[in-house]
Amino acid sequence: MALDWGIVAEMALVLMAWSLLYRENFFFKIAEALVIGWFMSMSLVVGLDILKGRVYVPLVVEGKWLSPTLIVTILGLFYLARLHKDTRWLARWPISLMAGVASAVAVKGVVYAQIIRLVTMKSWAAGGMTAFNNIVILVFTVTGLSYFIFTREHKGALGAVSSFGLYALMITFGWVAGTYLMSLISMSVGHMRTLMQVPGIYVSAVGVIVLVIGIIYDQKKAKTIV
Amino acid sequence: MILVGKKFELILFLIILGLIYYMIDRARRGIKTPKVRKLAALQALREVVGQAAEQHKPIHISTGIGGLHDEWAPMTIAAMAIFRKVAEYAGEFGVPLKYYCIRAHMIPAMEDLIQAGYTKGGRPEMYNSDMVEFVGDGQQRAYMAAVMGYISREKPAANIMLGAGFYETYIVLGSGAVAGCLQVAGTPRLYYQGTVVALSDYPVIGQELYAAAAAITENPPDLGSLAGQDYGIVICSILMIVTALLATVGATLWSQLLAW
Amino acid sequence: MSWLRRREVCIALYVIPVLIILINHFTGQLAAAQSEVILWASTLATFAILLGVINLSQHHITIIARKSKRWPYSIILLAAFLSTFIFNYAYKPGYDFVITRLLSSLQMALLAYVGFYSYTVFFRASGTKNPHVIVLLISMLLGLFYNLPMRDMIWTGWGPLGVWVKDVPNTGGMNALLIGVALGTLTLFLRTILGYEESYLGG
Amino acid sequence: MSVKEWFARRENQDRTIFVLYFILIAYPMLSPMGLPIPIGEPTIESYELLENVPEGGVIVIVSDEGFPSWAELGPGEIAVYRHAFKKVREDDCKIVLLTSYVVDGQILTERCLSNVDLTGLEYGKHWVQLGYIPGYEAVLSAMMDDLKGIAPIDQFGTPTKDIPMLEDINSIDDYDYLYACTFTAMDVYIRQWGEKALARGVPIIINMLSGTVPLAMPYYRAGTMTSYLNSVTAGSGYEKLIGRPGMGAALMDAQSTAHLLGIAVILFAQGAFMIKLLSKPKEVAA
Repeated sequence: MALDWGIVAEMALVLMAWSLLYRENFFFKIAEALVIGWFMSMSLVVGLDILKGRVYVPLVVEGKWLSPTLIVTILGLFYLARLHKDTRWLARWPISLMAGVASAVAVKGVVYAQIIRLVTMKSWAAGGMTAFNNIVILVFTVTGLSYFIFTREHKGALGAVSSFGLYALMITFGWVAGTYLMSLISMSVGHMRTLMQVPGIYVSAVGVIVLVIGIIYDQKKAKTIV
Repeated sequence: MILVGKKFELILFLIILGLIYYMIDRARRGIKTPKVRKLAALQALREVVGQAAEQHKPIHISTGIGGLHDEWAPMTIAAMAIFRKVAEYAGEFGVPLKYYCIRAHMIPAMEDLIQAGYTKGGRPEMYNSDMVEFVGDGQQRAYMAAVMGYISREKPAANIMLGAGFYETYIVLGSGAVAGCLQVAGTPRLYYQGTVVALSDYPVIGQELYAAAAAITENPPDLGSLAGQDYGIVICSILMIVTALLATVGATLWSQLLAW
Repeated sequence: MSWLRRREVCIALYVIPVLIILINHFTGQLAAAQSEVILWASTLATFAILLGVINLSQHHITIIARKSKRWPYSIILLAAFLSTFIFNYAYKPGYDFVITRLLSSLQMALLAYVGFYSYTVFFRASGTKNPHVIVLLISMLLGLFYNLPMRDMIWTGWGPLGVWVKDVPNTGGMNALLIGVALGTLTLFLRTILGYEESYLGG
Repeated sequence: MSVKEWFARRENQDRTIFVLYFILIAYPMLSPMGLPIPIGEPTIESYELLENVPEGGVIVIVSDEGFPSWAELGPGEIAVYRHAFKKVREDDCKIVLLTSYVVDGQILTERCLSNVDLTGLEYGKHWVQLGYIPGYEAVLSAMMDDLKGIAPIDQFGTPTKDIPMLEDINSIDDYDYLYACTFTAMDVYIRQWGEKALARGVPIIINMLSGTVPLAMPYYRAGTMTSYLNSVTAGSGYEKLIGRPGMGAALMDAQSTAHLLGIAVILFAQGAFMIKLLSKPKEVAA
């Protein structure tokens, strides 16, 4: 069977990237340089494609010179004005416009999604466990919020409430971290699947062996120093 | 004129902004500047930079993958406000900073910010353009590789990550923890709160990032805005109790308001 | 023309799109203008990539010219960048091979680090007597047990307990955090509009 | 140097955890342990909803997963594809495939199709691939009213008005099952589809990362999202339901061990600290 050099190269790259687990080394530095270089060219290719579609085609090919696109193009080219000392400040204009759009997009969603929908509490009328749960949600929300009061010293009643609130927040953080981290681990497990089947498993085995040898070697060295 | 179902939203929006504006205005005119509760992370910043100076090691700063062009812009702006101060301290103590730039449009902003900070701190000559290094626009994996490599190579004294973080939060804070950096971290993004609390020496929880961005300037209007924000919290708390009571007695006022 | 340098111009450039988007949000009258400015923002972000490429090349060319630390890696980086970029136009299969095979396996390897460092999170969080962090750990453990596929083999109570924690205390804390962040966003927004916050302009 | 001293060094602690992680993941993947796979309520619900699509019904599949999330979402996605094409074979249903978020989805659609038995089925008659239509929310919103309007051509360049299958398929009135697979915010789909789909009683099923499930719960409880698939957990369950165990099952075992390692790490680190604290109270206090 002919050896697929593509797979060999892929697996070698994986090992190089993982070699950091042992320590910073020659191979990882190469992998780092390659990753940045390749991603950079990918960014540039994708970016040029977008600019071609949004700027070059309407302005040059279709010849629509007098259009809002021209303003964007000029503003966009202001970034390059940074390369000269006297025009450096021009780059602030596109940034301001962009930040304005982005902030407005963020703010317009905030009031409904993060305030009105969340302050809508449920009824206590049902009694029993449902009512208890709804009261607990209300108490946790109010106390949790009180932790974010900044212009009053957290002493006395506010101090007590806000310290309870911090515990309420911690429960949420722990829960979210526990479930979310695990979802990340499942993701990484899924990616490692190819490395756990033939031929990837050979690469992983080599990786683990190198790691173990590295650890033992380090220990030996540490011993001689001690 | 106003869309159906948006009238109450608009009113609430204007009330909250109005309150914040009122408090800013009061502080600006010197009527009352509120006292802001001490935030551990803010207090520690100067000390963190000072320690880096003692160890003659650099500081790594990160704003995460969020940029100024997407809905995470407010978080990035808040983070930049704090980094402006960090750069000032760095200039004061003579500590080099390192920032990997994952969004191309952040290059000019961060370069200017760091340079202005060093100038203000008294060491303008320390700034050099290598401090801001670009690694690919929105290319999270390239960023992860660059930061992991940098932290395990240079072992910076401190690792400060503020702003909108995604997966790279684990990488930045995780490799910082393995390398034994002093860590200050904070993001308002829900998923990463636990990680931030677990891995950093001085965590900044949720909204504290915005508050810190305002408090760090020590400008009366900025401090005033925090008082306005606190009234916002009071309004929200009252609304919660009211909606709970309304739902309990079976009134439909709230849903009518929302549909208005 | 010195007035063009003033920060008021920048703040005006910030405020105009804000007004368009917010007015459209509440009245629905400026839909076309809104989609136009949103497109502008994304086009402007793309333009910045050109600056980014120049920044990166300058940085590494300086390193190579000065023969400073790690200069051979800068050569590798630039070679990888340029060769792939040229491949895209000259030899498309080459570009596809680099991006879909080599780069994707490197991505996979780097994403595995997210898994590794997740354990670092667990490990570093533990070993504390800070009561807040202990609550965090207990809640984290509950989350782990709840998501464990074989949880019912250990104790059948994990499911109901997990559902309760997820639906009740977790919802409370989440609400508090999100409302707080919303108020913070509004405050920062107002401060930016009024010109008190200008860190995005670079100090 | 004793083991204790060795372990006290920071880098060794992390290396140990990494090695353990490797071994614990590799072991179940090489020799599956066959741990029981729980099938969640929503998974069964999703399965039954698809099973209940009437004869000749139209199934819309929006593949918005990206390469990074493929490992998690892939098993469920392939299972759903298999099930949907089974419906085509048995009940003469029709399938519309499209991607709205990133171009990755289009490539992964092909990957899914390569896992499905397509013999005897005809492109353009039984299913149609509209490919990647840029625009995300705008596309999702527009496909409710005018599918052919936003997709004038299919993935292969054929004008959609010439495709026989799409003759009577153009808006929400013609769909019977809306399925989306996403690795970002799920609320976008609910926002654009929820109201109109609810009015016609068309189910919306979303296959999402387990990290975003908490955010989806309010919609699920309110009924605007009919059901959901929780990434690989649901994927392996779904495989079991359609009777074709695949890569999901092997992943589940590895996930179990990964979770157990997480639990063990926390208990070990905290336990060791507590023991130290109790045995030498003075030293720690100082």
